[in-house]
Amino acid sequence: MNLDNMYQEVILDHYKHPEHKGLSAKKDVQVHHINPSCGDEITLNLSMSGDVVTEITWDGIGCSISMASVSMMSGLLTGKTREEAQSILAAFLELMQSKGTESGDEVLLEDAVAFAGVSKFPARIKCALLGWMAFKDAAFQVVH
Amino acid sequence: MNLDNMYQEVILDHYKHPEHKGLSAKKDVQVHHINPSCGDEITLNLSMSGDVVTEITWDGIGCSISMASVSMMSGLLTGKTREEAQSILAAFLELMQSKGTESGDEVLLEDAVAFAGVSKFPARIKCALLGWMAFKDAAFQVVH
Amino acid sequence: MLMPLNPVKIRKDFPIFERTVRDGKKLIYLDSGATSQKPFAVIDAEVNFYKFHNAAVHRGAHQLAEEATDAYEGARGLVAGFIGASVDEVIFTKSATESINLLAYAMGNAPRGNRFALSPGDKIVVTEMEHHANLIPWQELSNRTGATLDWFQVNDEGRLDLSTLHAVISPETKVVAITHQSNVLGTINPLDEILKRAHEVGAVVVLDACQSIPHLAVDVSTLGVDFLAFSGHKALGPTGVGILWGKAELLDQLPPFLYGGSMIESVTMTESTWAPSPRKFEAGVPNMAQAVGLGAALEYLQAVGLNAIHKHEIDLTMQLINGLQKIEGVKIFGPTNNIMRGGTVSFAVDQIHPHDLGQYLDSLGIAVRTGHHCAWPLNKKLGVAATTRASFYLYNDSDEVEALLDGVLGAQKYFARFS
Amino acid sequence: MLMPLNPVKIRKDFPIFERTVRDGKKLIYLDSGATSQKPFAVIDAEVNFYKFHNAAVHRGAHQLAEEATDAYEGARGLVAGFIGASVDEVIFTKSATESINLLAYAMGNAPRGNRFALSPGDKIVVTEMEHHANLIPWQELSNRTGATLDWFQVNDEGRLDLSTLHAVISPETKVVAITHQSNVLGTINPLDEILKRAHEVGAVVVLDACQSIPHLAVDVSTLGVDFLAFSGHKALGPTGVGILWGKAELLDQLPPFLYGGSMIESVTMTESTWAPSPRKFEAGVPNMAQAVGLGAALEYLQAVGLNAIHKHEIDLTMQLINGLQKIEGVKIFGPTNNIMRGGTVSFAVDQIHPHDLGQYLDSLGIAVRTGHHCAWPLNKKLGVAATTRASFYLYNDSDEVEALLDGVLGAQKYFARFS
Ligand SMILES: Cc1ncc(COP(=O)(O)O)c(C=O)c1O
Ligand SMILES: Cc1ncc(COP(=O)(O)O)c(C=O)c1O
Repeated sequence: MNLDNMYQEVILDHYKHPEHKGLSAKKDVQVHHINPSCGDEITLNLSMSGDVVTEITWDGIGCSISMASVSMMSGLLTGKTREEAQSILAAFLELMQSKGTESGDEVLLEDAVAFAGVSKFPARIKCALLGWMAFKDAAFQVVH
Repeated sequence: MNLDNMYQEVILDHYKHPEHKGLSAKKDVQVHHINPSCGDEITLNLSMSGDVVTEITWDGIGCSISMASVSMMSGLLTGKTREEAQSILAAFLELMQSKGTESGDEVLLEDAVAFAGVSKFPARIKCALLGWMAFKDAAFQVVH
Repeated sequence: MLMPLNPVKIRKDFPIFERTVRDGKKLIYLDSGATSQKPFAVIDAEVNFYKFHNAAVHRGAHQLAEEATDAYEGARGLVAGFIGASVDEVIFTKSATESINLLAYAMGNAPRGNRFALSPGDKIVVTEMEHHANLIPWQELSNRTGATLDWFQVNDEGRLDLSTLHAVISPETKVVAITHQSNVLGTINPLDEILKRAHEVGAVVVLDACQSIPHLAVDVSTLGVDFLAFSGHKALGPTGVGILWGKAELLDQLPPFLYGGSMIESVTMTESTWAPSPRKFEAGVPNMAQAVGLGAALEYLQAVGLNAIHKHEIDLTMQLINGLQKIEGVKIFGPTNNIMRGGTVSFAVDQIHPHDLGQYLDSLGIAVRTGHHCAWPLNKKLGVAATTRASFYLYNDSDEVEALLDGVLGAQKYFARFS
Repeated sequence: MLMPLNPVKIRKDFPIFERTVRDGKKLIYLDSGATSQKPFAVIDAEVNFYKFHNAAVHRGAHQLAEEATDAYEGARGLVAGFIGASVDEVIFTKSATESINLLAYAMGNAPRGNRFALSPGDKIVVTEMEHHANLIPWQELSNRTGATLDWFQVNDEGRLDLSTLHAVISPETKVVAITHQSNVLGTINPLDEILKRAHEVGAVVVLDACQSIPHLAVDVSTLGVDFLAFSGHKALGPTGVGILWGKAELLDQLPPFLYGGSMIESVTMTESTWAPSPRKFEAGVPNMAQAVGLGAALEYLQAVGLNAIHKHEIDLTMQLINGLQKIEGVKIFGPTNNIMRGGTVSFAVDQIHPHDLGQYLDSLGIAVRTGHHCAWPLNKKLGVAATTRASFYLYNDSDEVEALLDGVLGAQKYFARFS
C-alpha cells in the first residue's frame, strides 16, 4: 500500500491550515458530531439564506483526514444551493465507498477528489465523512 | 463398553421390585430431591431413634439406576447408627467417583457394590447418588 | 422438483463421522436438536480467522484490524442474507439464550414512555411448549415489572390451543414470545393468527427460531414477527454464537443490554450515550471467530438448500413415526402426521425409563437425548418426567432410522431380562 | 533466576506470524492489549473439540456428551488451577464485559435483604482509569437502584490518588470495582489498602483483571478480592469466552443473571428455582469449544511461565519508554519507571494525530492501537482526545521496539513534509 495515496499534499495542507475554522457568532443551526470509535469531535455552524448555503464554520479536534475533509467541504459547499450540496455530498459518499476503484467527479468535488485514496482504508472512511455527516444533519435541521 | 457392567441383575431386580417404597405415615424428616438435568424426583422419609436410623421410606420416579439405588440404600441403612450410615455413604461416594477402578467395600456396601459399573458412566453417577444425597440431607436435618 | 439429499456424501464434510464410538461402533448422531455437528468449512473458517486475520474489530487502524472487521461484518452480511434481514438488524450474541435475555433485560431497562416499558396491568404471553430459554426470562421480566404472565396451552395432539387466542392475547399484551418449532414435539406453530392478533393489540412478537432456522427456509422480511432469536451451534455453526434479529425501527427504540466498549457514543464518569444498532447491542470485543464460523455454516446450508433439508428430515421423521407406531408399548408425543412439523420425535417406551433407553441405544452407537429437554412445564403437561428424543439433520439417513427402531426393540428385550 | 524468554522461538508457535502485512512487511504486532494472537495449541484444542467430541454438555447420556462434558469441565479445572480458585467458583462467560455485566445485573436482581441489594444511600466506587466495561455497568446499576457512584481520581503520574481513600470508600459503600492494570497507562493498582478499607466497611471488591491475568501471576486464594473478571482472547485464548470468578459463599448468595436451560433446579409456568454455582450462572448450551481453547491457552502460558512473561514485557517496556523519552515532542502517559506497571505504553507525538501515526506505523507493518481505548473519561482527564498505544506480549522482542522507535521518527519526518 502506498501511504501517499491517502496523505495527498492538498489534504495535509488543509490539515495544517484549516479553512472556515472558528465558529461564527451567528448561525441557523449548530450540530455536534462525534466519532465514538476514535474520539474525534466536530462542532459545525450552518447558515442558509433561502435555499442557499451562506456560511459554514466549524471547530473540532481530530486526525488529518477528518479535519482536512471538513475544511475542504466548508469551502466547497458555501454558496451552493441545497440541491447542489446534496449532489456533491452524494458524489463524495460514493467515492468513499468505492474501495479505491474510483477517482471521483472533479467537476463536483474539486479538490475533494484527493480523498479517493482514503477509500482504500476502511477504518478511515468515517474520518473523512465526519464533517459531511455533520453538514447533512445540520442542513436537515434547518428545514425541520 | 459392556452395558451389563451397569445393569447388574440385582440393580434391575430392585428397580422392578423396589423396597421401602411408599411413604410412611410417621417420620422425623421428609426431604424432596430432584435431579434437574433429567427430571428424576424422590421424596424420602427418615425416622431415627436417638442415634439409630429406624425407618427409611421413599417414593419417586426415575431411571433404574436412581430407583434401584434408593431402594437398596433404604435397606442397607435401616438399623445403622448415624456414624455407621456416614461410613457407608462415604464408601458409596468413593465408589461412584472411582471411574470404574474400584469394586467397592463389600462389608460396608453389601449388594450396593453392584453399582461399581455405574461409576464408568459419568452422566449416571448423579442418578445413583440421588437417594443417598436425600438421606444425607435428611440425616443432617434431624439434628439441626 | 427438489434434488434429494445424499447424506452419505454430506457426512464426508463432517469430520466427526470419521470417528467411532463405544468400541468401534458407527456414530449414529440423532441429537442435532441439542447441538449439530460441524462441517470442515465451519471449522476452517474459524481457524483461518485466528491464523490470518485475528485482531480486535472496529478499533484499529492496522491491516489486521481492517481484515478482522471485514470478516466479522461480512459474516453479519451472510446472516442477514440468510434470513432476509437488513445488515444493521442482525446482532451477534453468544447464544439464543442470550438473545432472548437481551430482549427481556433491554425491555426491563426501558424508561417510562418508551414503547417497551412494562408495568403492572401489562401482559406478557408465552406458550406451554417453550424451552426454558424462552420462558424464564419472561417470568423474571414479569416479576421485575409487575406485568402478568399468561400462556397458550398445548392440546393432546401437541399443538397450541388457539381457541383462547383473544383472551390470552388481550389489549394489555405487550409481548408475545413463542417458539417457531417445539424442541420436544417437533410441532411447527402457525404464526398468522397469532401475529394478526398480537399486532392488532400493539404487542411485539418474539420468535424463538432455534429449532426452525437450521432446518427450514425462514425469511424475516415476510414472516411478520418483530424479533427472532437462534443459536449458531444448532445450525452447523460454532459454539458461542447466537443471533438476535429485530426490526430496525424497534431496535432503534430498544435500550441496550450489556454495557462496555464499542456500544457507546460518548462516556463521562456519570453518564453514557449509545451508538446505533447493531453496535449498541454488542459491547466488548465480540466473538469474532465464531461469527465468521456461523457465516460459513449458513453458506453451507444455503448451498445444500433449506427446502431439500426440510424435506429430507420429514421423510426420516415419518419413517421413524411409522416404525415406532408398529412397536408395542411405544407412545409418541407430538403430531404423528407430516403437517406443520419438523424432524424431532419424542417418545416413551413402557417399562423403560428414557435414561435407560438412551444408555442402551448409546451402547449401539446411537446418540439420542433423554430428559425434559429444558421444557419442564411441557413435560408435566404431557404427564411424563422425561422422554427420549431423536432429532434429525441433513447428515442422517434412513438406515440410521432403522437402526434406532431396532435399538428400541433390542432395549425392550434387554430390560425384560429380569422381570 | 528466571530463564529469559525466546520470543523468536515462541513466535513459531503462532501461525499468524507466518504471514506478512502491507505488501510483504514483517508483522510487528503491538496490539495485544486489544486482543492477543493464538498459538497452534489453542486453535487445535478448539478444532479437536469440534472434530472429535462435539455434543451438548451436561445433558446427554451418550458417549459424545460424556466426552464434551469432560472437556468442558476439564477446562474449568484448568482455569481454576491457573488462578488458584476452587472449580465451582469459575464461571464461563462470553467476555470480561459479560462477566462484569453479569455481576452488575445479578446484584440488580437481588431482593431486599440479600447482601447484594442496593438502594439509595448505598455507594458504588470505581476509578477514573476504568475501561468502559468496568464503568458503564456500574453507572447503570446506580441509575437502576438509586445508589451513588463515586470514584478515585488519577494523578499526574497516572496512578490512583488514594489520599481520598476513606472519603471515597465510606461506610455506605457496597461495591468497589477497580482495574488491576490500566489498559491505557499500564499502571498496576496497589490493592492492599483498598481491600482493607473496602472490607472494613463491608463492601465487595470486583477486580477487572483483563490486562493482568494474561501477563502476571495472579492467585485469587491470596489476592483478597471478592470477584474477578477477565477475557480469554487477551490471554492467547479464543474469542467468545471470558471468566467470572467469585468467592464460593458470595456466588451462593448472588442471584442469577441469564435465565434458560441448565441453570435451573425446577421450573413451572410461573416460577423457577436455581441450580448451585457455577451452573446457576451458565444458562444455555455454553461456549464449549471456546472454554476448551481457553484451557489450552492457560496451559501454554503456564508452561512458558507468568513471571518470565512479566519480566520480558517490562524489559521491552523500559526499552520503549527510554527510547521515546529521547525523541523530541513525545509525551508518555502513565508511569515511566518499572514499578507496579505492565507492558502497555500510551504516548502522544506533537503535531501528529494518533490516527495518522497509527496509519504510518501500519504502513511499516507495525500494529498499534490508537484512540481512547474505551477509557474516555481517563482520556479527558489526561487532556487528550486520543493516544497511541503499544502493548507487549511474550512474542514481541527488542528489535520490534527499535522498529517502533524508528517508526515514530519516520512519522515525524513524513508528516513534516508540508508544513
Ligand atoms: C481493562 C479492560 N477491561 C475490560 C475489557 C473488556 O474486555 P472484552 O472486550 O474482552 O469484554 C478490556 C478490553 O477491551 C480491558 O482492557
Ligand atoms: C427451542 C429452543 N429454544 C432455545 C434454546 C436455547 O438455545 P441455546 O442453549 O443455544 O442458547 C434451545 C436449545 O437448547 C431450543 O431448542
